[in-house]
Amino acid sequence: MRAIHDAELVRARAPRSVNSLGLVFLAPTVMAVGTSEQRADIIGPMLRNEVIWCQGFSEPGAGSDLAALRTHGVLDGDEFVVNGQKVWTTFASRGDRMFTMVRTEPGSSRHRGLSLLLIDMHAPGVEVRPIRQMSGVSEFGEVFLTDVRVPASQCLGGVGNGWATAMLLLSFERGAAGISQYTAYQQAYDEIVRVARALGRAGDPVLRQELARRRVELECLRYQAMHVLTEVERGRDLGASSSVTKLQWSQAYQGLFETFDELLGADVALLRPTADLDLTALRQESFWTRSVTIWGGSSQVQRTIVAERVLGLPRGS
Amino acid sequence: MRAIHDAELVRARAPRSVNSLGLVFLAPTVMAVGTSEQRADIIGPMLRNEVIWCQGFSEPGAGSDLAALRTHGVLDGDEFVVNGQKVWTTFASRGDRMFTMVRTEPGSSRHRGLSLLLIDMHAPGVEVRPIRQMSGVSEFGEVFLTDVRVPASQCLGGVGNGWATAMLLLSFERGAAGISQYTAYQQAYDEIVRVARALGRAGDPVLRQELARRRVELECLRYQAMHVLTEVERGRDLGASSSVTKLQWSQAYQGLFETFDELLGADVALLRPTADLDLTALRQESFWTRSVTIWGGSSQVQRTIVAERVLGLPRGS
Amino acid sequence: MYFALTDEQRALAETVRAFLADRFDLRAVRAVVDDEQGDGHPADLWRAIGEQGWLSVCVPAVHGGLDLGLLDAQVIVREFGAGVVPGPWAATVLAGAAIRRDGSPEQAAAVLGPLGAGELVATVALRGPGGHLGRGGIAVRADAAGRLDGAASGVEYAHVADVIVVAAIEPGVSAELGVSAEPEGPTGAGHGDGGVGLYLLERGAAGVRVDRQASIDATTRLAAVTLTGAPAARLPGSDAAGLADLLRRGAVLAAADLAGVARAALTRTVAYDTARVQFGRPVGSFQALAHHLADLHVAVTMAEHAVLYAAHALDEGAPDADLAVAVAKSKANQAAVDATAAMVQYHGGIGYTWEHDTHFFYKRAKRLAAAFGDSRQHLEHLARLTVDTVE
Amino acid sequence: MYFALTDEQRALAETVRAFLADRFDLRAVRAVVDDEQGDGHPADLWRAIGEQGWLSVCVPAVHGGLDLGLLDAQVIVREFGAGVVPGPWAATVLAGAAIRRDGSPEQAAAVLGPLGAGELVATVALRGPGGHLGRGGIAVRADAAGRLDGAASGVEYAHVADVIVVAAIEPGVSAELGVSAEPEGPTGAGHGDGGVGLYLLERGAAGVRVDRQASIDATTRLAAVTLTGAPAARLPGSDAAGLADLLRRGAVLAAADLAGVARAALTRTVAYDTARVQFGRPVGSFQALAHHLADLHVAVTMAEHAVLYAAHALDEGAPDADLAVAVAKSKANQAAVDATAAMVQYHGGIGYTWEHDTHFFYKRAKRLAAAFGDSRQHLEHLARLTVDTVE
Repeated sequence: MRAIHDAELVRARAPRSVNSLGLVFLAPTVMAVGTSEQRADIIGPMLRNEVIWCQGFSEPGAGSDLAALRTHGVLDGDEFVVNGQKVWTTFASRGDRMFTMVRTEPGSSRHRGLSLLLIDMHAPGVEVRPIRQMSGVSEFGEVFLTDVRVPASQCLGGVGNGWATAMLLLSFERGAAGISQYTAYQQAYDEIVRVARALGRAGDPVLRQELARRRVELECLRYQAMHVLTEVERGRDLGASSSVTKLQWSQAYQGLFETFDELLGADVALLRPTADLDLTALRQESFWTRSVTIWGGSSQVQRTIVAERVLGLPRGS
Repeated sequence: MRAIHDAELVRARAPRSVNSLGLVFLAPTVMAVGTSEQRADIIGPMLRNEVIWCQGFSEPGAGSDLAALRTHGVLDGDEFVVNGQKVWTTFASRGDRMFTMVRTEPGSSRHRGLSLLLIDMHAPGVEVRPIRQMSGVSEFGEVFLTDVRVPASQCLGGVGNGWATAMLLLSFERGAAGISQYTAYQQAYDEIVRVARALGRAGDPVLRQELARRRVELECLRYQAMHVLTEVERGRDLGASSSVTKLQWSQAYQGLFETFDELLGADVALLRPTADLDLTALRQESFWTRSVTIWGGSSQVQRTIVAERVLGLPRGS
Repeated sequence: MYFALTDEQRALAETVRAFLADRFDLRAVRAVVDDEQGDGHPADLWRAIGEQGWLSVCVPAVHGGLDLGLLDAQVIVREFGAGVVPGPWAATVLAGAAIRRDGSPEQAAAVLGPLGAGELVATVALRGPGGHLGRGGIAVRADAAGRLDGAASGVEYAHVADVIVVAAIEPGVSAELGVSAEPEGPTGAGHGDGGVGLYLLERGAAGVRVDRQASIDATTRLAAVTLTGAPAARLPGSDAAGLADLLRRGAVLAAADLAGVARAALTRTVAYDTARVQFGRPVGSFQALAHHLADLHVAVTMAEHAVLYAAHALDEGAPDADLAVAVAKSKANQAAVDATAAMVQYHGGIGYTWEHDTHFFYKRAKRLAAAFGDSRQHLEHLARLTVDTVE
Repeated sequence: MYFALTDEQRALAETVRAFLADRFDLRAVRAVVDDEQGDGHPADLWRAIGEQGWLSVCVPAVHGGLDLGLLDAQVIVREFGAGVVPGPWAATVLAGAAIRRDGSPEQAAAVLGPLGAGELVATVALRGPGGHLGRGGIAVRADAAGRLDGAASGVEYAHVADVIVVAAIEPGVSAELGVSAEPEGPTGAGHGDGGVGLYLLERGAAGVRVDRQASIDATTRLAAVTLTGAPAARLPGSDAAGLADLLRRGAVLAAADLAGVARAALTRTVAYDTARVQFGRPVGSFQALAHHLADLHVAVTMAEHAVLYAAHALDEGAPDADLAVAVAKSKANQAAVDATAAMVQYHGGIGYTWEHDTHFFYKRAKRLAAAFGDSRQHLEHLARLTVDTVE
């Protein structure tokens, strides 16, 4: 094993850019399968934050089942005419462009006949309605598409090849995102320890075991992130190891906030349990952790991927 | 709710009779569906321990899947000629008679064409081989049946009706067994607490939480046993609630011994960690708890029963 | 040997359930939750509950009550939990129980009649800011004249209560106030007699300040009470054992509410996932989900049993009542937190939105799991009752 | 940035795996296990391991060793874990590490050469009967002349060891002996310097009694050592930090063995349930089982990563080495205990028999999870390193 001296880099705060979706998922996909025009068109403005990207994969009733998408586009000249509806579109109300899956072969089913289209959110026929989360915050939105005209040049990875392109894109989401996830986790961990101390509970042996257990998962997430980066550097196919990252991160991150609730004890319901302790931000993050095991392929979907593709277990019928 | 003053009865030590299998499962089944000859023939000698009963349901390759049984009996005059093999036969080497499932309609499949036969273990063609468990103890056996002749009168609950009879019998196993299970659990709990004290660890706050958690499950098992007895008294069909008892008992009982291992700390491997502490018996019970989630319908099978029959979830394909 | 509700109790449960379905369903709950500035105390509902007699269930007959026990009270509160119903029902019943047990005949006559008729809202204030339940967490002091100084936090519906039963440290005891780092048994008999008293306080009295507190669970509103020489009347029979009794009753009612929340969360999830299709099949037919829900059914069933037994044991003064309360509360905590978390997970994306009802259940479970003793406290108390008593 | 084994290390793993498959498979393990009276130390295997050079992996080149690090040692021991291989390999390597770090040049010259060549079996005796690891659990005292009195328990292969490295409390320190109720960090730097020393003891010396101890895990034999004025030679460089270093190395080797056990348990379960049919389908196609195995794959993978990093961190003297060791041991404990329990469960009835190999894995995991610090100890140590250091 070569040295791991770059660990400091891992510990540095990951950029919380408004364009993080574009930077982390879309940019490497464009570099991998985009045309040279697309690279020129997309990467620069994204890096300069001139164009904010949002993601539109889920549809009502489809959830984690990407193959069940019903939004469709019909080629009319050199434009697709797109109709349908997306939900859980992150940053929908702030986005300039959206990468999204559309069924471009009429009558196709499941994985076939899908294309990944890049849609201008300011185009006629695009309507956005924000979705309020259980935390009270609105970060997602619904997007309604009515006869939206999308130039055929705005298809990424080839018409009808959307499934493969989406899998590539999602592997970046599930894999390389490990480092920024690690950073957010560590910041939350430290905050939670400070709360325990403020409430005089950092010395409770039972809570200390729980906090230590969460820390173990955090460190393991760091090792997994380093492992994934090593594999990327070696040019290996990440494949299902991104599902391992997603499971490790989402379950551990959610678990950390279960410990948070436990250490609050009688005060778990109060946003300000004592005069000098404001838990509003941690509480919102806590609600947010209930969603991380749902979006981007639920934990159930990830486990199926690991069972079938990594362990090679026979497929369930 | 009428009073629960009989709780003392629950706390009394349940009889650890060598014939407990017969008393708990077979006797009520015979009373429910046996002929008057069978009642006279079976109950008295069982109560006097003149005849020891053993149970032969599992077969190699069938495991929890009772419907996949292959031992078969062909009617020849007024006798069945039985051939096949049983495993996990409790008390096989000490048994005088065995209640067992046999396929009595040639060519039948799954649940159909099965009969519950009562077989004389001393009859020609019956051969027993003990199975050694991971604890080193032999409590089960394999039973090989070669042209064993069983009088047709020794069929309980009707020829071809074995599935229904077995389900009735298993409901007694899964349900009414709660009280003796509770007693065994409580005795183990107290023993384990004494070990913790002997090792100076009964004051450790973390272990105390774990022990308390196990105690919660123990008390809940007691309530469940009282609930089941009430239902029986009211003449209600226990149905799938016996699966609830089995899950609660087996998972909690196994968990108790996981706490046992934790509190032993560095000494977990030693049968005599200090001069005056002999853990041999507890250790054997601890290995035994690994089997309770497997036999009598594994936890996986019980969960499927609860999901489909109690919660009414759609059947998986 | 019987372990089941009576026919009357089952009929009562049916009545409450039907009443709520008809008069206060989830849309009504949502209206209360979304009215953030409102007091969270729907007056029509309160009047109707009073008319039904459900507030007088534990009030003695001499004061016009039904004179039933905690076993009957838990039947009602379990349905309120299943319907995530807002309002000071449990708080009022608890205050009534304290006055019934430890109040003078005059106090009982003045409060219990109106309380049972729904003409009066009451609540209990038993711990200070940041404090655990139990004596160590009390941050109010009484002087010899019955004047109260200090603070209480997380008091249910203090802002609409007419009277508040306040736990206070009494003169001559040097118990330390403030945050208690070491958990203590929330329902234990206390450390000997004396030193703690319960006081009947009118919200409108001088020296009483009530400030609403922001909480995650908008189905039940909380407030802080600050006392500066506030005049109050001691409940003459009160002592550490009285406080312990009150905490035990509170724990059983909270556990019953949790059992209702948990069962409703499970039932609604089963219904949703029986209908919802993904990957070409009903989601509920996927075995991993089905098995998890089966395990939750076992846990919720155990919580239901445990609540039943604990209420019965308190009513009967059974020797294992203290143990039974700790079992009921810790099991109900776990079952409700797990079942409501599964409810969010297995509703998929929709389960995470404000527009769907899942979060009412999830948040109510979180609040109640910490109310009247969290699992940390109840389990340590249980260890004292079981681990330390094995011979 | 790299986080992976080198090509050489991967080749070493392959070599060990092929060697074991060829020369010491599960039938050979079973023969050792079933020979209850035997010493559990297959001499042919030991000779062959010595010939391969795998005992000299951490021995300095000047004594004829390969002079590699813990990262290479964990490659080997992980394969031994995967094969549930019997023998004093880890014990011998650990004793060598102590002598290398703290021994005099003469001690090193006398022991390390033969040790690396497989001509000598060594072990370490670091805790008393019923005691935790760490200073509080030591039940041996040394006098100024280096004579040892007291007892050590659970010593791997003391009955076949030629030399034993013994931890002893030294004169002038009033540390209490015997059972330590409070867990302490098993790999912490200790409470200041001095007071603890490591001693090189010959098993054949006067005043040394070795009694075999019955253990659940017959793949690794344990013994008690009773010392009555036994003459021993102090490792001159040894102190509390030396003991802590030894405990850390022991924890990493145990964690590596556990990672091997866990991966083998998972792989064998997948293979078995891919072939086994119940209810008309391969058992492995049932989603509840498949998802559980998927979760175990995640846990085992994390344990593998953590062992890798901890070994690397100790080799490099990284600032987070102490943290990394605690992470690796507690994660490996959990992964191995869970994976081997699942192995028993998902083999069905056969998995519970003596005739099947599952119990070798289950029992080895149980023993190792408690060796060199159980999770209770490592997690509390971790809390000291993380919870207590947040600013």
